[in-house]
This record gives sequence, C-alpha cells and structure tokens, in this order.
Amino acid sequence: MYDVLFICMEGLMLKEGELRIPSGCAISGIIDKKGNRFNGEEIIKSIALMHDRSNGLGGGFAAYGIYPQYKDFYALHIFYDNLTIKTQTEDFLAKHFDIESAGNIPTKPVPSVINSPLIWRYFVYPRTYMAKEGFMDEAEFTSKCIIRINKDYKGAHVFSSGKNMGTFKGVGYPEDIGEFFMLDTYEAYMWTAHGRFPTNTPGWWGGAHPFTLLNWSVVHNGEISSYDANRRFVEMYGYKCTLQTDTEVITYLFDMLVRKHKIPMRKAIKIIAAPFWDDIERLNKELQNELKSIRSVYANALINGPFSIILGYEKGMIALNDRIKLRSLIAAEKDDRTYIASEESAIRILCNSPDKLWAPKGGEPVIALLEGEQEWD
Amino acid sequence: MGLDFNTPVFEVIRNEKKCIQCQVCVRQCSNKVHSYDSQDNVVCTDDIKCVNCHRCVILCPTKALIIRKYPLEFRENANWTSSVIKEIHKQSQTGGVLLSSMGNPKPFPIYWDRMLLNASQVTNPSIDPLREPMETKVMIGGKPEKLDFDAKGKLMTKMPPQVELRMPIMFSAMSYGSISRNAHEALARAATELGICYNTGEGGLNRDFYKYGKNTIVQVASGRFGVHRDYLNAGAAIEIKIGQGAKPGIGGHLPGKKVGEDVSATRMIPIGSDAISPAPHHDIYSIEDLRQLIYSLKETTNYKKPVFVKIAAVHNAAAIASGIVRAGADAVVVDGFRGGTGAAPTRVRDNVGIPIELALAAIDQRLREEEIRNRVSLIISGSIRNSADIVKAVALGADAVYIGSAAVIALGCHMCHSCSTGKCNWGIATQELELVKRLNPDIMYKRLVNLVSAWNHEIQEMLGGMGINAIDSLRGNRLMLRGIGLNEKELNILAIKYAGE
Amino acid sequence: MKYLIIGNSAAGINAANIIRANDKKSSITIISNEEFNAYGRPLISYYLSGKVKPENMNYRSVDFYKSRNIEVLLNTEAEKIDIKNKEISISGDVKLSYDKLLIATGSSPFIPQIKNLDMDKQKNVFTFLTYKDSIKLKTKVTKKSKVVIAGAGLIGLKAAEGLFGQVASITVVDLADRVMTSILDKPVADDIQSHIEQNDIDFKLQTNICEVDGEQNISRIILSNGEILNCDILIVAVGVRPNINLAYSAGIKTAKGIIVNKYMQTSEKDIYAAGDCVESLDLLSNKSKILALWPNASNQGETAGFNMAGTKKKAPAAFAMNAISFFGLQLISAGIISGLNLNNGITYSTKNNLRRLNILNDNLIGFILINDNQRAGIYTALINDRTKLSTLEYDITLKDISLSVYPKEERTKKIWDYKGCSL
Amino acid sequence: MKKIYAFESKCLGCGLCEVYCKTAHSKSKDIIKAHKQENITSAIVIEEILQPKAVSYFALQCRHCSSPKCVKACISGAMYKDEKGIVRNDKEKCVSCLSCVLVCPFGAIKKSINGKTVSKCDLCIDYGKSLCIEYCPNEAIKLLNENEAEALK
Repeated sequence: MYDVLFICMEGLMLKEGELRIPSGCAISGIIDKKGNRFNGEEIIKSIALMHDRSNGLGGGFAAYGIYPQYKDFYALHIFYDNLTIKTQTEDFLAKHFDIESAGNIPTKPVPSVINSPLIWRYFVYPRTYMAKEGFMDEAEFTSKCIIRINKDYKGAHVFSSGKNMGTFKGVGYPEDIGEFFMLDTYEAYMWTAHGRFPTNTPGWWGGAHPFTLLNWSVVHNGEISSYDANRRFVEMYGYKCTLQTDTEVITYLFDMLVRKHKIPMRKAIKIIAAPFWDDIERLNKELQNELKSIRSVYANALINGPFSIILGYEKGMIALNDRIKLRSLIAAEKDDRTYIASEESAIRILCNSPDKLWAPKGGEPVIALLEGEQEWD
Repeated sequence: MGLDFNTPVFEVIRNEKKCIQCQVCVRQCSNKVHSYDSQDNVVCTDDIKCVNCHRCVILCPTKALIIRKYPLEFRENANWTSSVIKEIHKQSQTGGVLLSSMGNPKPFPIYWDRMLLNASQVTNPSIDPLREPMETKVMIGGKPEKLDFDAKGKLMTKMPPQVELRMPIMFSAMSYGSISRNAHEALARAATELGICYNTGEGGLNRDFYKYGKNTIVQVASGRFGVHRDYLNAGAAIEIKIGQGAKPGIGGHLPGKKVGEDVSATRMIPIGSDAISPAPHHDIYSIEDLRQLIYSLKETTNYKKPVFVKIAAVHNAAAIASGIVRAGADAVVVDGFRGGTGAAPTRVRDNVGIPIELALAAIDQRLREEEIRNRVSLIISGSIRNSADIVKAVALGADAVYIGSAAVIALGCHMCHSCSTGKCNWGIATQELELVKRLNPDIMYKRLVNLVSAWNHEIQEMLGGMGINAIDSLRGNRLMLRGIGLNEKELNILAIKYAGE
Repeated sequence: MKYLIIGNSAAGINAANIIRANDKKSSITIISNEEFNAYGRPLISYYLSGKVKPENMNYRSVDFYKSRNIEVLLNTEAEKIDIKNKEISISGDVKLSYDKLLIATGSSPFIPQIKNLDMDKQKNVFTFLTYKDSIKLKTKVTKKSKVVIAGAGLIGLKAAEGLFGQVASITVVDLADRVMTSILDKPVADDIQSHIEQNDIDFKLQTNICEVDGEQNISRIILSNGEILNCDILIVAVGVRPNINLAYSAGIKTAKGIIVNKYMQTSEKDIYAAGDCVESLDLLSNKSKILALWPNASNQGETAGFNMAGTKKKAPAAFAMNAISFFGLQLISAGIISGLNLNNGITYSTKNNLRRLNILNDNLIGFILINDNQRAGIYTALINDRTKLSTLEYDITLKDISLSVYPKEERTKKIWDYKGCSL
Repeated sequence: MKKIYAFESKCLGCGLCEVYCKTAHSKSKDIIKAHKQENITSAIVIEEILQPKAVSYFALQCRHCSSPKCVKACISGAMYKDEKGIVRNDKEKCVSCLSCVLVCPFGAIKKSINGKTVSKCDLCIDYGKSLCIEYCPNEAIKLLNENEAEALK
C-alpha cells in the first residue's frame, strides 16, 4: 500500500488535509422513528440513484444502532496508511482506553474501490482515572484523544468514534463503498449517506463524508463561504480542523453548541442558520432579545453560503438548509419512517407514496427523532 | 533674524483669460494668498502663504485657478530631499518642534493595496445584494463566554450592553475644539441618519448634541476634558483613549486661541487656555490601573454602556490588546500610524507606530489563540480610504472600522495638512466663526450619509461576490484574502495565502 | 356705483386701478382735458431731448383702460360740479352723474404779469408742463433759436436740458440768487449751476423779465437789471398753481390747494381729491402744504381709490423728495434741506459726489445725494419712520447706508414681512 | 408666490451669487463674456454686518412688495408688478431717473453701471431658475413661500 498523496506543481507532497478542496455532493438519510432496524440496501439504493451528483472520488454512510452488543463502548473506526502508524496508534489507544475488542472491518473486493488503507475497528472505554485527572467527562476525554490522533499521528485517521454507531466511507462511488463494506450485513434504525464530487485530486479516504465526532455524523452538500470564519471561531473552543472540510467544521460547531455549551438543539439551529435582522426586528421584545444575543455572541458560528446537511446523532437526525436555501433538500414521511435527500427521486425510489413530502424552507430544520426523545433538548 | 530661507511650497497660477476679477477667491482665502489691486483691476497672489487647500479653486466661478508644486528644485539628492532640507531651514529659523497634521504621509507599504479579495465561481453561488438580503449590521460590545438556556429553552444569560451599528463603520474621534461645532453637528446628524455612531474625541460633548446621544461614543482621554457624569451617560458607549495612531505616546495640544467660549464650556477649561492632554493617563501607569478606570466608568453608567479602550498600533499591540480584554474592556480600538490628527510633531507622526493591517492581523490572531477574541469587539482605524479597505479589515478580523480622514474629506477637506494653523478654509479644523460658517451642517451631513451609504452598498456587493450574506461570516475569514507583492514574513503575520495558492 | 375721476395722470390712474381692484363691477370714468392717454409727465423733457420715443411716453400699457374696463373721455374739460345732484357738467353742457367723484386736476403753469406779454397773441411763448407743450416746442425750435427760459426751477432747468444741442443759445433767468430754490440751499445749488453752465447754458440770476418786445413773436427781452436779451423762444417756467377753481366754485373748502383729510376726502363726503391740486400734511413741518411730487400723487390717488371703493385707508406720510438728473449729474434729495440751523449734518463731498445728511435731535430729517446715491431709499425710510438714530447699529454719518443699519430683529422682521415694505 | 430669503447664519459673503446673477441677466449667458464684455450690474446687494465676534453677511434682493413704493414712484411706468406678483423693470421704458432708488426702503434697486437703467431682482423669470440660489455654496439663500419662510425665520 502506498500513501495516497497529492503531488502538486512544486512537487510538494500536500495531503488533502493541508489544503481546502471545494466539492458538490449528494446526501440521503432514512430513520425509523420506532427504532426498528433495517439493513443498508435501501440507503444504498437511494444514494445510488444520485450517481451523477458525485464523481466517484468519495462516498460514505453513517449507521446508528449497528453495535447493540457493544452499545456502551466507543466504536472507533480507523484508517491506517501503514502498519508502523497502526502500532503507534494502538500504543496511544492502549494508554488511554480499555480496549474491549479490536479487529479489521470486514470488506469485500469491489473492482472500482482500489488503494484502500488498512481499516480497523476498536470497541474501547476511556480509562477512568485518565478521564477524572483531566477533570473531563468521558465524552470530552474521548473527543480530545480522537482529535489528538488525527492531528499528531500522521497516517492514522479516526473516521468514526460514536457509541452503537459507525461510519463506512472511502474513495469510490457510494454504492460501491456500500458494497465494499457489505452494508447489507448491518442493521441500523437510522442511515445517512453521501456521494462526493470534489473538484480535483484523487480523493483521500479520510476526506469522504460523513464526518463524525463521537455520536455526531454530518453529511453535507454545498460549500460554505464562511468556512474560515467558522473554523477560526470553533478553534477557539479547543477544536482543531485537520481536514479543512465543511463537514468537519459543521460537526465541531454542533458539538460545541449542543454538547459543550448545552444549548438546546432548536436554539443551536437558530445560531447555525440565524434569522435575518429584518425578521428579528418584527418579533416580540423577548424573542428579539434572545435572537440579538445569539447573533452577537455566536456571530461567527453563523454558517453562510449554500449548505444542506443531515446531522445524525443517537436521538435521531436533523436536516437543515442554509437560510436562503441555496441547495436542494426534500423531506418525506411515511408511517414511522422519515426520508431526507438532495432529490425527490432519491426518496420516491424507496417510498413512492409518502404521507407527506415537502421542501423545507431556508433555515427551517426537519427534526426526525426516535419516539420519546425530547424535541427541544 | 535676517534672511528667511523658506520658499513657497505651491504656486498659484491664474488664467487671466478666465479671471473675471470677481474677488471670490480674495474673500474666501483665510491665508490671504489672493489680493485685489484696484488700480490695475487685477487679482494677484502671494504664493508663500498658499497651503493648497483648493478653496479658491473650487469656488472660482470660471475655474481660472490652478495650484501646482512650486517649480523651485533643490539639486537632485535622494538622501537630502527638498522636504528634508526645508525642514532644517524651518527649524533653524524657528527653533521649534515641527508640527504637522493628518496621518503619516511617508511611502511605507500600504498593505490594504497588497491584499486581494475572493469571489465565488461555480462551487458556491455569489449572492446578488439587490435581490437577496445582505446584512452589514454589527453588534459592538462585550460578549459572554456562552449563552445559557433553561429547561424550557428560555434564554437565561443577561447580555451586556451592545451598540447596534447598521453597518461596520463609525466616525472616528475628532475633538470638539480641534474641529468646529458645525463639523461635529454634521457628524452627529449623519451618524443618526445612518444608524451608526460618531466619536466625540477628547474635547467633551456640547450639551446641544446630547440629543444625538444614541449615536454618540464619548471619549475619555488623559486630559479628562468635559468628562462628568451626564457626559458619560450621554453616549451609547464610552471610549478610553490611551493612544492615537498619528502620535503614539504623545498627549494632545489644542492651542489657546482655539479655546473660545463654546469650546471652553464644553471642555470645562478657562477661555484661551492651552488644552494640553498629558501623554499618559496619570491614573493609568500599568494595566491593572486600566481595569480600575474601566470599572469605575461602568459603575458610573450603571453597567449600561460598553467601555472601549483605544490604543495606537505599536510594536507590542497584540499583548497590550490581550491585556485590555482581560482588564474588562468591551471593545479594543486600534489606531494605525496612518491615522489623522489635528496637530502632532512631524517626527512622531512620520516615524512612530506600525501599520494597522499588521497590528490588526496580529491582535486578532493573538486573541483567538488565547480564546478571548469572542469576548470583545475589535475596532480599527488609521486611514480607511474606501470600502475595499473595510472589507479587508473585517476579513482580517475587525468587527468595525472608524473613519476619520475620509469623513473630513467628505466634509470638504482637501488634505492641505495645515489643520494646526486653525485657519481651515473649509470650516472643519477651525474655531473662527467666519470660517466655521462655511461648513453648513444641513448640507454637509448629507455628504457623509452619501459617502457611508455608498461604501455600505459596495461592501454588500463584495460580500455577495464571495457568497456571503452577513458581514459576521466575513469577520476573521482570512481565506477570503490573498496577498500580492508581500514577503513570506508579511504573509505569515497577516496569516493569508499568496495569490495563486 | 358710478365712479368719476377728473384728471388722467398719476393720481387719477392709480385711483382707478385700486377702485377696479376692489370693485370689479361698477363703472369707472376718467375725463381729461388733454388729448393723450396717461403719460409720464416728467418724461416731457426726455421727449424734448429725443431720449424717449413717443411710443414709450405712455404711463401704463395700451390695454390698461380696456383690461380694467375704464371709460376715458379725452379733450373733455370739467366745468361745474353740481354737488346736490351729484353730477358734473362738461363742455357742451353734457352732464355726467357720479356716486363718488375724484378731483385730480393737478396744476397749471403760473404766468407772471410782464409788460407786453400776451400768451395768446405771441406764437413763440411757451409754458412747459404738458406733453403738448413739449411737442409744440420740439416742432418750433431750430438750430438758430435763441431761447430764454423764465425760471431756474426744476421745470426750467429740465426744459433747458431738453433743448440742449438743438438750439443756438439758452439763457435762464430767475429772481432768486440760485437755481432750484425750493429744493436746494445755496452751496449745493451753486454746484449744480456751475455743472449746468459747463453745457453753455448761462444764467441771469437775481433778476426777472420786466418787459418783452414783439407783437406776433417776441424778439427782445428787457430784464429788471437793465440787460436786453435777443430771444426767438421764451419759455415761462416760473411756477405752477394747483387747479382748484373747479372745487372752489363748487363750494369745496380750499386754501392754496384743495383741503383733504387723511382719507383724501374733501369737505364734501362723496368727493375726494388727490395729487398736485391738493394740500396735505407735510410729515416734517407738520403744516399743510402742496407737495407736488409724482410718488405723492400716486400714493394719494391710490388712497383715494381705496376709500372711494369703501376700504378705509390712510394716506402714507408725505414729505418733499426728488430724484433729478441734469447732464449726467444725478441728484437725490428728500426731507428738509435748508432753512433750519442743522447741527451735525455731515457734508462729505469729493469733486462730483455729495452726501449731505441733515440730522436734528436724533432724527434724520433730510438729505441731498449727488451721484453717490446708492440705496438712498433707506435714508428716505429713516425719515418716513422717524427712526431714532441712536437705536441704529451704526452712525449713519460715518458709514455707507445699508439695511444692516437696523438691529438684527428689526431687519429680519422687515425682510421676512411677506407683504414687503410694511413700513 | 415664492420669494428669496437669505440666512445670515449661513452666508459667507463670497459674492458668487452676484457673479451668477450677472450671468443669468447677460445676453451671452456665459460667465466670462458676461463679466468681460457685457456691462451688467447684479441685482443683489451683499450686506456686511460687523458683529462683535465675527463679520457676517447676507444677500439682499428685491422683496417684491405687495404694494411696491417703487412702482408708484416710477415716472415712466417702467417699474411694474406682473401677474405672478414679481416687481419687474422694463428696460425699454426706464430713463434711470432713480425715483425708485429714492423710495425703495430696502435699497434693493441699484443704478446700473451702464447708466441707462436700474438693476433689480426679477427672480430670473426669463432665465427659468434663480441662478444665485443654485450656486450659493452654503445654501444661504432659498426660494420660499410665506409659510416656509416663517418656519425658517
């Protein structure tokens, strides 16, 4: 195996993480709000339909509920470029976590999926005294370690780190990646998928979507103009953007707002896709004060430029468009199922007569949570 | 003292075919350059008095006047240039400190002109400000670490006071005394109509202008001129002036002849007395003293007014700014070495202080590294010449900019650099009633409104071009900048890529 | 309502104009013993000199009468006023009835008793008061005419100026020791005289014409000082008399002129009088006098018009004022010029400029300006309003007059008064 | 009818209004020709007031009085008030006898340099717009009706 490198003009070896590559994409997501689990065939079918929205340089899936037997452990999915970096990373893991089980993620050879790195999976739990010593709870400790590995261990990339969930991604069309990871053998109550269309460079497996941190997973279509402002804002709160991709910074923003700052999801969405000042002016005094506070304290968290994202987390998924809806996004509901996709066709291929089908307005979230989960948390 | 080596700097050329001897120039030149010879019915000029302020050129009904550099040349010498020689002539004549006005004119690199802006092509759409909303509103003031909500999702955190600016532009501090009452009124009325703020400068606030309080930032400088409880409560925010870009480390000196009845009442100093503001605040000899002053001002205003702290852009600006934030300031104001002044020693103006672009980049980066950038607003000034400068400043990390020289130019200033004489022909930097009258606030405030509105439209165009529809998303967004003609070091300090990367 | 106006000059015209403005329907009739529509009487000397063409002699535009439907009867002499039956009889005993009557008969030249002088018989003797006089004179004079003018008053001098350059010689004879005794004091009069003499017009002062020689045409004039003048043309301009006999014979109270009250009403309720034929109160001397001045006649005519049409209006204060020019020398004067012992009047005169201000206990009571006469109207206003000079912003004898002589509030009030000169 | 009102607090005494007044009333309507070739007198008087603190000025033009003294004093009928209420001087009929100058309480009528006529403001009725107002650098003179003027007194 050799490193997938990008050789640019001056012969400098620039890995994808060191420069920013704009890309368009396709996204899709399905959730069974009762929590019934189903295999990956439907999600693959949906993302495959939008084949032309990606260019074969990236595809990936997130699946929630696939490791019921390890649901209390953090399931780390890691790419290694070579064996040496694998052993170094495993030493780090051994120092910080109790490793319940480890092994490579089973894959099936698919002609179009080539140059795959080593793909390993570990079910771990943070060493308790390590967590307490750093005055951190386990989630904070785990996320710090993940960020440490991705930043300092060149050649190792933790591409999934949630509990009872996992992402499967790489270079190739999404349907081929799905087949490569044999997603038909997994059962999840919620799937999201992404097909990537990066403008240049042979893709790097780590660069594919979804991007994850702990239970968060984000698939994103579009390219945000406020990237550097968001990045430099989120880096002030302990995050380090290693991939320079939109999904990375969006995920960190949600993690910071909801997990670290304990901001209710509905309010976090008002930060990410803030209402316009003119609209705020028309609201009642109390709401005005709230939104003015949001827009002044979290001004740099406003994501500007086109985006349609599906944010997955253990409670369910949330789809959101930028506040002037510069990207397409369709949602539909049928019995316990909620479908979301970049195109209506990608929904209809799975469910031709939905009870409800609509295109959410700019800045207005589609919230599909498991039954019983609180909507405003 | 025998010979006077001084020679004219400018030559006034009158086109006799066009001159109709209407003597408008004679009546309007406060420096008495033009005079009418009734015997020969001809208007003649005394070049040495000319400061090239263009008053006569603009008002001449037949456009018969041209002002040019006085053709007298010294022998070519790149080291001993004519201005260096003339300065020595002047100082050997007067023995005095050379005084001059406006910002540093030296040909140091102007980094605004060496940065280029981004625009969206294909991968994200540019936004058309005529069809889509385009927000330039900014909230200036201290910000809490984070927002807390109760179980039902209701906001708990009580926000500290903010100054809402409809656009990221404010009129910089020009004291009541260095500039005229009418100039202040024009600035105040323009700020009110534009929904932004103007700064009173260190000369206090005339009671008649308290009604513009909502759009006023009152300054507290080392001289404490005109500072009292009502004054502090009159404005929307308070700005402690530690330094000024044009004269870092130097106090201010308003000559006694400019302290007439109105100025003396506003500044609370006797008529005709020289208003000298000391170099340091004599109650701030170190950073923790600043915290005391900040909180005493907040106490006086019942924590209802944000308190800014203005420093000159000097070598250690990044560390100083960080200290200011930790001292409890709600906004850090940094004034670059090109910032204007009514009067400052030429040597200081031309050699002290650093460019605002580098100071801003360093300060923004340092505050982010220390994770305190979001606690305060960062405002810069010191030669913002057009709206592109503003967009680049915001991209480097500024929340808003102050414009001073640009504002007075809109009021009629023609950069003749002789504000310190108090004979400003445009009625701006003068207290002589006859000259002050030439600045009619009813007309001039509209010029300011025109300028700033035009700039705001341009900002919206540039934002739209980058696919951004709110100025917040441009703040600190250094990917939107590319350097050109900059060395590696400058790129690093500005933390921007080179054009083509 | 029938309005009848006798006299078609400044007083008559302004009265008719105001009556029509206030009474749109009633009939207005003007009768005039002259053959012309209203003309600018002082223009007759300009006509004589050829400076004003006949078509510019008219005082109002041609359609003045038609547009205000005022009926004009020219060459019509009013002979008798029958007050009881409120009608007047005109030539050929035609009767014109009236409800309101205005007598604006002006004045006529005074012919002194001179041996052998017979205006009717002698063809080369003229008076100089009407347009007709000027026309007759203009046709009669030739390059060789030797002209003698009796009277160095305003009319005599103006006649001289009118003839200048069209005749061989002009000699002005006057009993007084100076020209324009009614207006000027000696020093000023002598300046004017020497200025006029430069245009080879010579004066015979302190003497008068005691005998003329010639039947059909006068050829010689014998002065009281014994001198004998050859003469082809004699102009009698020694003075004028107000035409009051029409009023007098009707029993209306008269003295030197017709007596009127502040509303220009004569002793008879429905009969008014205005212009040169009237005696009115002189603001400055507080005596009733004849003030035969064009602006005065217009004001009085207008006032009479208002009152006749039922709007009570007092006549503006009147006092002597003149604006005359002789051979380019422009003289403006008003109020009292000479006579009283004037304490601090200043005389500031250069070669051909004079500014004489006559001040009496804190009031400006008169002034004479020669050539340096810009903004003279403000002096006139100071006299008219009897302004206390001490209340003014500066001493008017030390600085050129300007509106900023008034304190700020007063001058702002004057300028801001939308009706203008509400003085 | 609108009249011209001058504001002492704003007037700079620069004299531009006179320059443009002459231009508007010139035949050539060209500033340079008007001043160099045509012998025109402006219809504006610049008043100078010696204040204690600083000299102040204001431009004075004819007030177009409702019952104008100058019209009544004029011996030739040259001075008349037109249907719009503007007091005007008919150059053809005027003999420059200056009776109007004698009676105008504002001193707003000037003897012309050419000596043949007098010069007074006619609100540029022939030119179409009052040039003095347009070119006043400090908006010190304004065309106002009665209420507007009263409001700005």
